[in-house]
Amino acid sequence: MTTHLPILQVIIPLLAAPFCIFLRIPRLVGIFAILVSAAAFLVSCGLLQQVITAGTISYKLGGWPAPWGIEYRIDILNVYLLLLVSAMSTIVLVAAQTSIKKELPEDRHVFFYTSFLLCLTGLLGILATADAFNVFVFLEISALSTYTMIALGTDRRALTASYQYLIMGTIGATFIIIGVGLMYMMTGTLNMYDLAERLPEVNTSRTVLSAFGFFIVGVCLKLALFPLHLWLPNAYAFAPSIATAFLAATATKVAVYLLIRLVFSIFGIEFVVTVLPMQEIFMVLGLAGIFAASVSAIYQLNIKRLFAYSSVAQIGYMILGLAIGTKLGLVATLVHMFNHALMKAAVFLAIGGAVYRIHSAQLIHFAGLGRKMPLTMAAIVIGGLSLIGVPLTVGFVSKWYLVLALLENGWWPVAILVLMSSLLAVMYVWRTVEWIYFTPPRINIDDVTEAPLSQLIPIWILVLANIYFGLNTSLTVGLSKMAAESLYGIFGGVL
Amino acid sequence: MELVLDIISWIFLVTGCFFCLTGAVGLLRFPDFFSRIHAASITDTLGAGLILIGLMFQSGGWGLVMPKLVLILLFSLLASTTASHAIAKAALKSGLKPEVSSADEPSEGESSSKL
Amino acid sequence: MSDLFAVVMLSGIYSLISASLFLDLDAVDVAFTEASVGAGISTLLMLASLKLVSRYQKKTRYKPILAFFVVVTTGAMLIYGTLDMPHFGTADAPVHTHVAPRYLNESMGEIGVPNVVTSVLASYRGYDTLGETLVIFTAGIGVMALLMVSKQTKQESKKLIPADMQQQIILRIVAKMMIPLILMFALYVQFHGDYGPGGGFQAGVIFAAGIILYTMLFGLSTSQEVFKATTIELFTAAGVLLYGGVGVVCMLLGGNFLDYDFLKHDPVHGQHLGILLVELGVGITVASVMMIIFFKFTWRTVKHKYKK
Amino acid sequence: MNILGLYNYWIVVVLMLIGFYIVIAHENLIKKLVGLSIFQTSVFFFYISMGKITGATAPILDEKYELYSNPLPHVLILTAIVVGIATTALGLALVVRIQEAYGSIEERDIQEQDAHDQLECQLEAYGPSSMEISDEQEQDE
Repeated sequence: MTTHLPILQVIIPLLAAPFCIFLRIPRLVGIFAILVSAAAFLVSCGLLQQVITAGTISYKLGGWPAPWGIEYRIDILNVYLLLLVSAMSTIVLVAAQTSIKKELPEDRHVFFYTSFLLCLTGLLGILATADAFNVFVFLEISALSTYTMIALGTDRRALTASYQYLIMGTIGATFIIIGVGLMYMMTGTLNMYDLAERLPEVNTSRTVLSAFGFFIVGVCLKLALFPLHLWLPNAYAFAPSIATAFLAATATKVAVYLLIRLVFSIFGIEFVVTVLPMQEIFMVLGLAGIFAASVSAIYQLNIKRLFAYSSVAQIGYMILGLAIGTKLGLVATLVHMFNHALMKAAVFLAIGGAVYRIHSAQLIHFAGLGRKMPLTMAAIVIGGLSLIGVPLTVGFVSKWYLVLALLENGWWPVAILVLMSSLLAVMYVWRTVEWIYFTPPRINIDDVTEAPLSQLIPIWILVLANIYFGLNTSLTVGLSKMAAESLYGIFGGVL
Repeated sequence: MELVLDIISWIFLVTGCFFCLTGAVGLLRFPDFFSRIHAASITDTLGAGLILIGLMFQSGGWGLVMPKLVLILLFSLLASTTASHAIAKAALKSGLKPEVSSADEPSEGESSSKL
Repeated sequence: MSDLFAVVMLSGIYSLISASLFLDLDAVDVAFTEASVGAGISTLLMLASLKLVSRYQKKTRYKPILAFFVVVTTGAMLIYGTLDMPHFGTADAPVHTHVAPRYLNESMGEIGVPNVVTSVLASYRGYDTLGETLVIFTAGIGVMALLMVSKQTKQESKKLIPADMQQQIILRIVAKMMIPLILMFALYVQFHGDYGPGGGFQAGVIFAAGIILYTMLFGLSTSQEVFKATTIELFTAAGVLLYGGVGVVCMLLGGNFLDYDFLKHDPVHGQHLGILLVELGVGITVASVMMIIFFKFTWRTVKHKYKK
Repeated sequence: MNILGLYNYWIVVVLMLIGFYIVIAHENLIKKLVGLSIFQTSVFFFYISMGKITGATAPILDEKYELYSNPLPHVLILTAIVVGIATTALGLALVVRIQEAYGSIEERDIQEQDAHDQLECQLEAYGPSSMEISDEQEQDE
């Protein structure tokens, strides 16, 4: 069975999702979802081991060889993200058991878990596949299930947020298929590695340039890069807390992965930085995103929205890492993807824990909660510190690598801007802390207690992971370095 | 023999096209909803029907194509007449009266907005 | 245009014309699908939802400058992209020389199905089709979750729903004649997909259309006596499970996921069986999802009508 | 270079832009979905056109023909059509729910109501003095 691990990774949740409909009993479905997600996590651990010992794994679906059939190809970059996504979904699902009960009416629980598993399937499918069109199909699976999860939020604004995301997301997906179509037209193939071989012959043609453009714009819509981020804050703010935690931890990371795949594996970094001014564009957009979103975050009144804006800012950091175009820059991006997932999942789960007790995500209703639910609030604070980049947390590690990469490349003004942007993060995190600890409660919170244990445990696992991976970076940085090596290895690492 | 079949088939096809065309002209030029729907249903029945008959002569023998065309003809006759009926009835139900008296000047603007 | 009814009808006509154009471009399967989906089901769903929202659009002044700018930029990018394209209809474009020839030349020997589109769809790229089935399933889950109707409403309104079309005798009689034929046609399309255009997806849509026609004419409660909502819900999942199950069985028999060669001793027979089964899976899921979506919309209408 | 050889793609581009414009410029939520489907359909055209070979026939193997059009784009577009209808169905369900929640499906009405909600939150948080901030924020979004 070990040779089938790449496909098992995806089809376990894929087949589990329809199976949920047969189970019908919400409690059972919830536990089943955890088991499935844990199984996916174990599979990705197995894959990690295989990739490290045996190198890249290729799996032919339907037994057809690569450009004719669909191929799954798992290298170190895939497995790194597969691990991240499946681990996050498992942890989040553990917390979901109680949180969902309060936030959704009972007859929708089965649908929520089914959508959750479908979303997981979609994300894992995007990560594992080496076929450009297959990416689109799984992108749509994850997108449609995400719209559903968001729309299940109780506030009516969840509906409009979901609709807005549906429109933007579909435009993005359509742009991606236009891009894939143009690439297909010039090369006659859809397999990413076959594309990579055949594109250099035609890569000065205008068609390929516009293919690249469309693909990039489509992916950037999905990953909410700065001017295209408008759908994200509302979507995250009004979705059920569990959905927010999962999406914030994984969905945008997967989009960033697609961008990295496109730039490094399909087109090759050489083409991207020499033919197009991608470095400059990414740098400007990344910086603009960091600042604009951080400033917006400071003014938010809804705590979920506040951290959603912070997510947009963090995406800016990831893009900035890519813009540097060096190996170290890529390492910074990859490390930050992992670390950001850890901190955002912790923060949003902790918020979910608070929402579970006070039924509101308004910042003012959090006033005074610091005394009532110290452990949950401490998790938000530690997550916040991590977002700022305080030493001993994961946030510090990623900022450190980012600044290092910037300095190595001689972009010191940008490095200074990055450090300054941390001040903005300090401001919005401080604002949260101020409400939580130093403001008298606005609503009656006398009988509010700590979040239930089934939420506290996952929250604190994440918080401890935040600290652990801040001290011991061998896993994250080690894997990122290996991934970066292999990505640059293909093209010889000219830069 | 083949020439004769061809000629017959083309006669059908051309008349079919002619009816389609008249149907289209009628749809644009007729004064009110009900006369228009009359024009439109001509396209469906006579136009499409004749073209299908013409095609039957072209299909070359009693292969698989012929019965398929006959079936299409049958279904289109059934479906399009029923559809015209349903549309007309719906219009009548929602209060659209046919313009019968010739004394009233048919107002172009009104009827086109109803379409 | 502020009458949304007209907008929806026109978009249906647009789809129909697109379908004929697809036919002209040799894409028979695509034309079939576009006709049944774009002109059929999607128009139907839009009309069903128009019943729930206001039919007329409010006149609003909007500032189209930004939109115009975005559109023009996109257009410029696209036109720029077209300039180096291989010309329309040329046979030596890379598209025709790299991957596709194998499908056209070898598929008869490898799979034994004359319709190459079916063999690529269900076998070479069968995994994409599994994904596509899952997309439909996802949409079904989404609509079910969003437009849930409580049991109470159902029971309260059970006696209240009259068949709206009671007086439409001609419609009812014609429909009674047509519906069995439509369903039979759906089955024909389902199982003849290997040889001619068609397959699970189109068949599912046509089947659902037949049932929807019945529902519109004879009332929701009548048709739900046969097609119980809970059963259909199970069927949406069953189709996906059937498709995935075939893949898993292939895996257990020693092949890769969805490698139908291993289903029987003779690879070509195995492929045949595999394609038949997965197309059935697609058909089941599509038909039941389409039905359930329509039912949910109709339940909403019923709810609005009788709750007030 | 014979520019006319590309005419088909240009028609497709024009269709695409019409659909795209409807999606982003119109305010009625149903119209947006219609625009989206026009946009997607034109992308389908684009794919199908690239699979066409002049003088070829549909890819259903038969001894009578030799030249077939490329089946791969057809397969891809079949999948894409399905994805399109799935998106439309979900979008319509959302529109129906939005109508129930807001009583309107015009984007502007909805935004006004949302802004109103937002303002109430602000009043609760800071009192009436925060009106100026809220104005700024509306512009931001």
